[in-house]
Amino acid sequence: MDIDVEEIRNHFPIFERFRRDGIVYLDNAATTQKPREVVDAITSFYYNSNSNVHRGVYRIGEEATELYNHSRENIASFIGARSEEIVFVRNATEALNIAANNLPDVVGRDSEVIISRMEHHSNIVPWHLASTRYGIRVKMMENLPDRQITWEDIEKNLTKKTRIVSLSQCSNILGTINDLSAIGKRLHELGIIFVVDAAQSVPHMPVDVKKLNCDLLAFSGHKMLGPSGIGCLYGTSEILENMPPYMGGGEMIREVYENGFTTADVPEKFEAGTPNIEGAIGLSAAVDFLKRIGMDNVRSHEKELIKYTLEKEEEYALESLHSYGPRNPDIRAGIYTFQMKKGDSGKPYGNYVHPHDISHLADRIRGVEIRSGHHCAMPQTVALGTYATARASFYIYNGKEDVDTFFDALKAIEKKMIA
Amino acid sequence: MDIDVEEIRNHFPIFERFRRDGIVYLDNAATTQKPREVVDAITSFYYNSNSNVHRGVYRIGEEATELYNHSRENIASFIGARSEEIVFVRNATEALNIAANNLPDVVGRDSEVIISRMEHHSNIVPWHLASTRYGIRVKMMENLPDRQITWEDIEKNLTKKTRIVSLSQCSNILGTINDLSAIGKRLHELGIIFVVDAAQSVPHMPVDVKKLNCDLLAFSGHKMLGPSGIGCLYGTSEILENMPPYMGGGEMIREVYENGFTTADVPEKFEAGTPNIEGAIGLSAAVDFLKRIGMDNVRSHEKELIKYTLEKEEEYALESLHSYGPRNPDIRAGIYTFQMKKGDSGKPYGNYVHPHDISHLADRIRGVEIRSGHHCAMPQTVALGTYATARASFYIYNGKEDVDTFFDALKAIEKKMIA
Amino acid sequence: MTDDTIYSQILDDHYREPRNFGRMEDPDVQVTETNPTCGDTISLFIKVKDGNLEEISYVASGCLISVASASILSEKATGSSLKEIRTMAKSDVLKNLGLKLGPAREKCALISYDALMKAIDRYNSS
Amino acid sequence: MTDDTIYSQILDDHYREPRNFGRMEDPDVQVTETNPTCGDTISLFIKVKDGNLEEISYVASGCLISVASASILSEKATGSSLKEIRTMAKSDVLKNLGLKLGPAREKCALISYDALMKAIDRYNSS
Ligand SMILES: Cc1ncc(COP(=O)(O)O)c(C=O)c1O
Ligand SMILES: Cc1ncc(COP(=O)(O)O)c(C=O)c1O
Repeated sequence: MDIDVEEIRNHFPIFERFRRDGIVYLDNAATTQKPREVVDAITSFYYNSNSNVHRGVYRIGEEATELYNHSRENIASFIGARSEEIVFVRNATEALNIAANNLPDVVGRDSEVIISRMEHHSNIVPWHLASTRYGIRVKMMENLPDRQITWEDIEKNLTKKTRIVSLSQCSNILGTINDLSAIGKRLHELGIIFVVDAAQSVPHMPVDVKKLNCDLLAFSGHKMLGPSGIGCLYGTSEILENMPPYMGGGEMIREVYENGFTTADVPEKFEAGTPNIEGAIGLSAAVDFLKRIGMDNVRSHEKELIKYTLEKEEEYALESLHSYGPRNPDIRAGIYTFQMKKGDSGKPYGNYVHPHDISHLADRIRGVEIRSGHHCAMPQTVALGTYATARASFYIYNGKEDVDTFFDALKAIEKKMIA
Repeated sequence: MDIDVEEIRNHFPIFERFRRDGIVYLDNAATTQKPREVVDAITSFYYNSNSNVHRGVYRIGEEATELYNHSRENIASFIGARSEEIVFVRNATEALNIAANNLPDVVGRDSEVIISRMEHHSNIVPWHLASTRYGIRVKMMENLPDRQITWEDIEKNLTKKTRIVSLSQCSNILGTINDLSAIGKRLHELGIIFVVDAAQSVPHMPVDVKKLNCDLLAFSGHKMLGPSGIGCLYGTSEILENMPPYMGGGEMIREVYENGFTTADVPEKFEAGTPNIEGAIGLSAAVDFLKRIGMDNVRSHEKELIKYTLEKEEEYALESLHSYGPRNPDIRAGIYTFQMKKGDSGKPYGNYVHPHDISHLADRIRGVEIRSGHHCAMPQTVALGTYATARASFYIYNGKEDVDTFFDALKAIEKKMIA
Repeated sequence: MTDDTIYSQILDDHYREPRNFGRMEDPDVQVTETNPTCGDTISLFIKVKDGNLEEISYVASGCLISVASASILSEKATGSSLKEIRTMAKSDVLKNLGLKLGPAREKCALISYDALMKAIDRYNSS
Repeated sequence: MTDDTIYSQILDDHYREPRNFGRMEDPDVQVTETNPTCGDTISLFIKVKDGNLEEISYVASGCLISVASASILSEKATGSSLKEIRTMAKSDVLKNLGLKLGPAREKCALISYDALMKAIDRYNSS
C-alpha cells in the first residue's frame, strides 16, 4: 500500500475517541470523518474573514468572496472542470434534483430517461418527481449484481425518445465501478445527455469530467472529508446555460422587476440565496488534503482493502455469510454489502441475523460501526431478494487490521445468533 | 441598554482582528459573526460524533442523530413551534422556494398571490418562477417607505382568487417592522394562506409563530450567529402534510419502487439527501446563545441603537445625506439605509457619492464595513428612485461608539467627494 | 459485558420464542406497517370481543428489537380493553424493553406499537 | 494613507473629469450593460471607420471605479483598430487602474470593458 494509515489517522482528531472507545468506523460510504485541516479552514474563516460573499466591497467581504471563489476553482480543477462549470449545492441529491427538474425543458417533455436499478434513491426519485411534474418517462434498466453496466444494458432500453441517461459511476451498495467514458462517448454520438452520479466515485478515485464524456455530474462534500451541507453539480457551460433556473432569490438574478426577472450568469444562476460559504471553503480544504495523498493512491489503497476483504471472507468461510458485488477488485470499490442467513423458516430466530442486529452487535461486541438497511437503494436491494443488508465501507484511514476486526465480529455474531 | 456589548464581544474571536485592524462591522443584515460557542459546537461534533444521521444504529450514528434531533427541537421551541413543524433547508431563500413551488398544487393553479414591494428578491423571484411553472398570478402591492404594511394595502389587492399572501416581517432595506399578527388573523378568516419571510425578524426580536398566525415562515441561520448553509422552513403540520415533496432522494422517502415512491413523514419529506448536520447543530448553539441574552434584550438594544442613529443623523446634519425608513424606533429595526446626493447633474462627480464608493471609502477611511447595492430588493430600491443605496445594520455586538465612528466616516466622505 | 449479555435475557427469550407469532384467520382488523429506516414490515392482526382485545398475532421480518418488542406488547395487550391499550404511551413500550435505545432503534421497537394503535383506531372507526 | 490618497491621483482625476462622457448622435452600435452586483448600468456608444474605433462615448451611473475605468478605457481605445482592441485582456484594464481591487469591485472596473467588447462583436456581426 502506498498509504501510511497511521500517519493519516493523526490528522483526524476523532481517532482519539476511536482509540479510547475501541471504535472501528466502517461507514464511509454514508459519510467520512474530517481531518483537522478541514475544520481549521472553517474555523479560520469564522475567526478572520466571516462575511457574506459576492456583494461586500469592504475588506472582509472581499476576503470572503476571494476564499469562496478560490474554493470553487480548486474543486473544479480537482475533477478537470472550469470554475464556471461548478454549481455549489447542498449535496449530490440536490444536484440530481436540479438535473431532473430542469432538463425536461431542455430536451422536451415527451422525452425518456434511462436509469439503472443499482441507482441510489437520489438518482431515482428526482426523475419520478420530474415525471409527475413534467410528464417525462422514466425507464429503469436491469443490471446484474456482480457485473458492470454495459452498453448492451442501455441499448435494450433505447428508443427514439431517449434523451437522457443517468447512471452512477460507482454503486453505493454493490461497489461496482462502472466504466462510463465509453458509454458517455456513444451517448453523445446519439445526442443523448449523460448525467453521472459521482457521489461514490469522486471521493475514492481520480475523476475527470472531460474523460467521462458527461454533461452533468453530482457529488457531495461530506463523503470526501468535507463538511456536510455542501456538494457540487458539474455541468458543461452549454447545458447550464440552456437550463432554466431552479430556485429564485438573491444572488441568482441580474435584475428583478414587479413582473419578472433576468438571471445572473452561470453558475450563480443556480445558487439562490446566501450559499454555504464555509462549506465551500471546507470542501476545498478537503480537496487539498486528498490531492496531497493523490487520488491514485486513494484508489489503490481501497482496492487493496477490498481484495483483502474478499480473501478474508473465503478464509473465514462463515456458514451464514452472503456478500454481493463483483469479485474482481479492479472494478470494485471499498464497499462490502452482505447478509447473514442460513435457511428460511417462518420465525426469525436462528436462521438469519437481521442487518440491524448485525450492525448493533458488531458495534457492541467489537466496536465495528457499519450500516444496515436498504442503503437508499431499495430497487437494487429488492432485486437482491431482501429488504435490508449490512454494509462495511472503507476510506483512507482504514487498514487491514480493521478488516480483521470486522470478520472477527461477524464470526462472533454468527456464533451468538445462528442456531 | 440591557446588553453589555464589551462582554458579548469577548465571545467572538473575530473581534481580535477587528480590534487589531480597526474594523467596525456593520453589515449584520447580510450576515452575522459567529461566537466561539457556535464554532465549538461544530468542532466538537466533528471530533467526537461525526457520522450520518437517521440510519446508523451504531453508537456515533445514534449520537449524531440525537444531536440533530435535539437541534431541531431546540430551534423549533425558540419560535414557539413543535419539532415536526421545522424543515431544515439551506437558507430562507430555499424555504421560500419550497413554499412558492409547492403551494400552487395545494391552493390551485389559477390562484393569486400577493407580495409587497418591500420584499427581498427571495420573496419575489420564487413566486415569479411558480408563475412561469404553474400559472399562478403574482401581485406586488405598493407600500410606503416610511410606514408599516397595513391591512388596507392588502385589501386593495384582494380578489376572490387570492389564496396566498407572502410578506416580510421586517424589511432588510427600510428596517420596517410589520405588525403581522393582526394581518395573519384576518387572512385566516378569509381562508388565505399566510407566508412570512422572517429572515430579518427571527434574529432580532422575539418571534412566536402561533401569535403571528402564519402558515409558513422562513429564516436563515447565518443571520443569527449560526453557520451558513442552514435555515428553516416552519410550517403547520396541516400545510406541510398537504404539500407535495420538493426534492427527491434519500431520507425523504418511505419506499421506492421501479415506478414510483412513497414519502416519509414530515418534516423528513422535505429533506432529501444528507442534511447539513453540523449546520443544524451550530444553529442550535446560536439559539442557545441568543436565549441566554434574551430576545427582548436583543430587540431593545437594537432599538436603542437605531434611535441613537437617527439622533446622530440630525446632529450631524450632513448636506448630502438622505436616509429611508420609518423614523419611529418602535417599528424600526437596526437597519439604516441611505444615499449621499446633493443635486443631479449629468456627470457623477461632486453631486453624489455612489454607494459602492461610500462603502469602499468608509472601510478605508474609518474601518466601517457597510453594504452597498440594491440589497436584493430592487423593486423597493427603484421605488426609492435609485438603483443602489448604502446600508448599515446592527447586532448585539455593536455599540453607540460604532454609530459615532460611522457618522464620522460619512462626514469625511462628504468632505472628500461632494463639491 | 460479554458477547452474550448485550441484549437482556428477556429480549433474547422473546426473540427466540416470540409469543403470538403467526397469521390469523378472519381477523377483525389487519394492519401492515413499514419502518422507513430499513423497509422492515410487520403485519398485525387483532380480534376484538366486547371492547376487549381477544386475540392478537403478527408476522414480522424485523430485527431482534422489533420482534421482541412485538412479542412483549402482544402479551401485555391480550385481554385488555381497547380503551386501556389506547392510553399506552410510547415510553411505556420502551420501558418494557429494559434497554436504552438510540433514535434509529427506537423506531424498530415502536413499529408494533404503531401498528396496534392503527388497528384499534381502524376498528373503532369501522 | 490619508483620506485623500485612497484612490490614485489618476483615478480621482478621471472620475472628476471623465473623458468622452456623454451620449452620441447616430452611433454605429449602442450597448447597455448592467452590473448584477449593484444594478449599475453603462450605456456605451461607438462609431467605427475603416476598422478603427473612430469615436467612443458613454453615460454611466456608476461608482468612481467604473466611471474612471470607462474614461481610461475610452482614451486608450480611441483610434485603435477593432481587432487590436479585441485582444485586450481584462487584466490589462485592471492594470491600467493601478489599484488592487477585490472581486466585487473588479466587476465595477470591467463593466465598460464588457460593454465595449460586446459593441465590437455586435458591429462585426452586423
Ligand atoms: C428580508 C430577507 N429575506 C430573505 C433573505 C434571504 O436570506 P438568505 O440569503 O439567507 O436565503 C434576506 C437576506 O438577505 C432578507 O434580508
Ligand atoms: C451513489 C450515491 N448517490 C447519491 C448519494 C446521495 O448523497 P447525499 O445524501 O450526500 O445527497 C449517495 C449517498 O448516500 C450515494 O451513495
